Amino acid sequence: MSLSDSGKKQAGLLDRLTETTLRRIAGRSSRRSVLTRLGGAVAAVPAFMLLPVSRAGATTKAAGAEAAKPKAKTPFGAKAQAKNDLACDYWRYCAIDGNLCTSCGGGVHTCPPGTAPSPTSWIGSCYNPQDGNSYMIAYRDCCGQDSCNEVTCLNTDGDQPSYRPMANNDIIWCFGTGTSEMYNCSTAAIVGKIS
Amino acid sequence: MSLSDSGKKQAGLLDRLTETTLRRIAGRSSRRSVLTRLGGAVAAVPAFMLLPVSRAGATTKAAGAEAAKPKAKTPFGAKAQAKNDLACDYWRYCAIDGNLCTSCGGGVHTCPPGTAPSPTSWIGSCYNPQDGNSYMIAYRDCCGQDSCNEVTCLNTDGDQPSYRPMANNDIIWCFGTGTSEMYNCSTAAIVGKIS
Amino acid sequence: MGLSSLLAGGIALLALPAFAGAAEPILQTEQSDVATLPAWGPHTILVVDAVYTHNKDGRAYVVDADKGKLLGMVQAAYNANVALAPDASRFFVAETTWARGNRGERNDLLVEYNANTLGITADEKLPSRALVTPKRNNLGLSADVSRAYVYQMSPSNAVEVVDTKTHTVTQTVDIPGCALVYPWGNDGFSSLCADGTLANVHLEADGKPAMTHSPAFFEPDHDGIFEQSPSSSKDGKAYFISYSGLVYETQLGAQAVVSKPWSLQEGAGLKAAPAADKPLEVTWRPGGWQMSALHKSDHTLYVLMHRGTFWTHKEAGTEVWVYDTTTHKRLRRMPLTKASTMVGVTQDANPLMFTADEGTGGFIISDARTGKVLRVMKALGTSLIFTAAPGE
Amino acid sequence: MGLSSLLAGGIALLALPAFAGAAEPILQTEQSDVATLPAWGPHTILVVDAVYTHNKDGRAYVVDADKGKLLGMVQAAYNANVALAPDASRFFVAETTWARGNRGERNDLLVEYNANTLGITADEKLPSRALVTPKRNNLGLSADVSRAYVYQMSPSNAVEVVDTKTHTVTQTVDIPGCALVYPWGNDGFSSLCADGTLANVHLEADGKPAMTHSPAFFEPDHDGIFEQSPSSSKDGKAYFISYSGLVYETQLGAQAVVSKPWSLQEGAGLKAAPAADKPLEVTWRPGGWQMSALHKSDHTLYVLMHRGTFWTHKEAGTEVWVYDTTTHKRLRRMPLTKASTMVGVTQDANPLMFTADEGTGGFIISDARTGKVLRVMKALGTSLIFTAAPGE
Repeated sequence: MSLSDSGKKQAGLLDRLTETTLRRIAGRSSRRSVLTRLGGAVAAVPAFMLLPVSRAGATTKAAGAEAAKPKAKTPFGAKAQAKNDLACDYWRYCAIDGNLCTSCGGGVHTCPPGTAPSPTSWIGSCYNPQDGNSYMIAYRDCCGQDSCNEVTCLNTDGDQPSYRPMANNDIIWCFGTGTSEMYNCSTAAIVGKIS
Repeated sequence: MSLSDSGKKQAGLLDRLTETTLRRIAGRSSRRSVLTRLGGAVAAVPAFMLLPVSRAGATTKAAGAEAAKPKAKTPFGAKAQAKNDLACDYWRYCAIDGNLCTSCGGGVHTCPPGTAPSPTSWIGSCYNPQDGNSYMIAYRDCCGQDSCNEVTCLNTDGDQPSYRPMANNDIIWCFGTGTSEMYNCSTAAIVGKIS
Repeated sequence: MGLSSLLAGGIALLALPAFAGAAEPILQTEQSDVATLPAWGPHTILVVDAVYTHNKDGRAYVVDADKGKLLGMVQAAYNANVALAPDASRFFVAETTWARGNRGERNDLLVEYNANTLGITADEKLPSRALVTPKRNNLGLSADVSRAYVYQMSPSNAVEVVDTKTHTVTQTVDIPGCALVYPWGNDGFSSLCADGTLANVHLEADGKPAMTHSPAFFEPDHDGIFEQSPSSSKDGKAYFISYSGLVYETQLGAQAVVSKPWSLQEGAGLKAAPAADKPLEVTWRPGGWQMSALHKSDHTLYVLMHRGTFWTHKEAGTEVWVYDTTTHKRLRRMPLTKASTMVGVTQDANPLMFTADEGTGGFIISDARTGKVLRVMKALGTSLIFTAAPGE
Repeated sequence: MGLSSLLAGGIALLALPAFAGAAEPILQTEQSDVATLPAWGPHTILVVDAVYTHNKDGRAYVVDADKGKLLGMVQAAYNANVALAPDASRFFVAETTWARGNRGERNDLLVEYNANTLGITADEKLPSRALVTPKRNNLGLSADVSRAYVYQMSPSNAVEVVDTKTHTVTQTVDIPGCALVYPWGNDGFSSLCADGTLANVHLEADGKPAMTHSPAFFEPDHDGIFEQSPSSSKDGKAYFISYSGLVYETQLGAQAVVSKPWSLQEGAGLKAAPAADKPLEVTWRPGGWQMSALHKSDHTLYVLMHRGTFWTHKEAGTEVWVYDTTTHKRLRRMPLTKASTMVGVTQDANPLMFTADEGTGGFIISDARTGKVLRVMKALGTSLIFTAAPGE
């Protein structure tokens, strides 16, 4: 099969399962607000928001098989705390990889001054020991300055390889920020409740 | 006095006391060999070799006053060794500041592969405890890669501020190397005997 | 002549006849020169330093592992990838810079270095490249080094095929839903896909890419396959290792064949480890960053192992377990003095093993046959993430 | 709904009605945003990190010194200089990049930052700038911040005068045989010269520079003056400190007046220290990198001191000695818990003092009145070389 004829161009990393796609499905914000928030990002990566979710994002059989299970505690969740967002064991950071923006002049969902949040991100699922619920966490990178290096964590609950980019914490998630793709730190925003 | 009329343009850092000027005065190599060695550097900084030694390089009265003195041991020279050129107390390194090229894939007067020696340098005067002589040492930087970081030294015998550039070890001596002015490591070549 | 008068400047020197008439020095005056590398041996290697804390200053070191000596370095900027030609005549760095450091025009570059001079022989601007913590399989070379394969994902997943003679991108092959490059032979590569398949791309005689997919053989969310799983372009053999510890030996090719997996734990006399469905069970598991290495002629597989739950797949290994890839049995276990996230081996008959101390940037060189530490390069770098040795 | 199904992808989520119908979360979903800085107070400072080991990734940190908290950072690449406007509304970074990291087009840049957003308000390409381990006095601002002065030396020594309104270089003033910038008022600066004089450059109404030279007042090879000697653009006062410990109080201006020097050692009840003519004598001496700081309204001079021979002028200070600049007497000595090569002070009535631990990159915040350590920021950076506080 010759790929140049395949018409598969539209199926890429960013369309398979972007945070924004997910938000429109599962979150509380309207498509319009998402688009507004993206602003320049849309201009910078025009194909970005408009592409359909591709077949590559389709579930494998494991997902189907386990969909009915109750939530399982994960290795990280079993030890997480909900008080100190400057520590690596803060519950939202179950799959974070990099510098905590809370230590870099930002906040748990706030980028430090002079950087910009990525409109895309990978998604983790973290257990909150305080209310016993699990939440979808968008690990949005803050971009435009090199690594901040204050508090650095590597948590890997649910982290998958980069051929599953929506669950991979190695990728520099700085697409369409209007800055360079230089990684400064990571935030952990709640984008939905799971259970 | 309006400087734009002063005709002082030719008097700059590089002409006041470059290593090459000094070599032609005091060293063993002919002008032609120096020029040959410089190669691309001459093209890159055409004014470089041709400028006269300026008034700014003229001796202050201290120099005249002390010219007749026998050599004095310096703080560094009193403790230097002549065996291990990978250590900061090696005699030639009396005023070196930075990474030893001997630890970076080069040698005491040899740049590591992929870098280029600066045709200019600052000059130190170091006491060799083995033969009891002092030598003029040209601290030529090797340029084109960022800092090598294996063995790093800061010795300051005779190191003067940057308004005396020929004796200053803070300046990136990567003028006219044909590479970028990025500093990788420092060599310490003998360019003359003092006493 | 005193120190201070010397330092006073050139005019002062001229004015002092005592200097001009100085005796011939015992030590000769020296010209500056530039070193070339000694001939590469099997123990001359590249060590890749991602420098996580100052990512734009990543670099690759050339190291003589017999002496524990740095021979030179080149820039490998911003999550760069590095690939060494099997004959060690040259190597490639895929890197990214911005004209103003953290801003301005982005340059994605494929740089070719002469391995003896570390001079740049090509410095080619690419359409893009993937920015991701560097993995060996983001950049691949065909067995004859006629082609370099650069994985990119901006915005769609693709592989840029670079002709290393003309230094031009001849194709951009879309690999939707797939990632990474495991080259085979001179004209093809495979990629791992989100649906658990392998995509196999053959570059046909007319230059066009043809793609096949293997049947799905793993479940990424249940038991993903390590991206750093080792393979060999020459014979197209790959050893895809899963998070839980299953090894899928695969003959890469236009019609890749994946064998029934075997278990690292069972090969060591333990019971097979569970995957994501029993995440809390603690056992020996593979993990780290460059978590495995292959000695091709020995048919041995080196795997970093640690005790932990599932989802600890990036934890540093406390031991290296060595397997016979034909019998699937563990040959030996070698405890490490420092837990390491990377392991590398040389390909000769007296192989060295390389691990790193993440805390200090130290580089540890051991006898691969015994695990005995031979020498340590203290603070060689900052974030040592993988090695490349001749003949890999 | 289990973790693995969530991670499987968007389609999976759509297919699960249980998810779509989930109850309103207790924790609200969150939009990403970007912080702006709290209003700058007297204890909000810039800390310059040269990152010697990865020089192209130098940076400047904004720090709340009352909390010991990092508020943000900006790039300050390759031996960059940083200057803060006295009102802390903006600051300038003079930096250098190459388009391909270590090669390609060189960019010498003067970047203006809004101090509240850390946004770039000007990013101007300069003709050149000096590449030298960063010293405060390689970049200066006029008292009213209408001009920035950039020292360069490629190939001749000069100062680029930048109009900060139009962001253009209005003059390149040659300063043959001289270096550095000590600004005075709104229209002039002085430089230190190799012949022991000061060059004083007045920018006249027609924009042309006029230069005078003071008489020679020091002997650079015998007893050089620290480039990091403190000065104030507002009143044109400079305190030029020599290697041996002499302080030349100077009224900068078109006709700069240098006062008779006083001795740091004599002000502390010791005998004056010898200079290069008796290099082996051990006594208390000033030294370090940013080895002195001035509290302007207190008329106090902070100097890093250590015991050593001559030619130890870059050695870290083990104590800070504080002098009254009117009486020339030492007011107090403050031993440091960690020897430091830099010292800074804030300009308010309850000043803080800053030192750094070179070994760890730690930043130490003390009460400037007592020397008591108030807080330590562990590993704030790599090579912390100087601070800039409002009102300096």
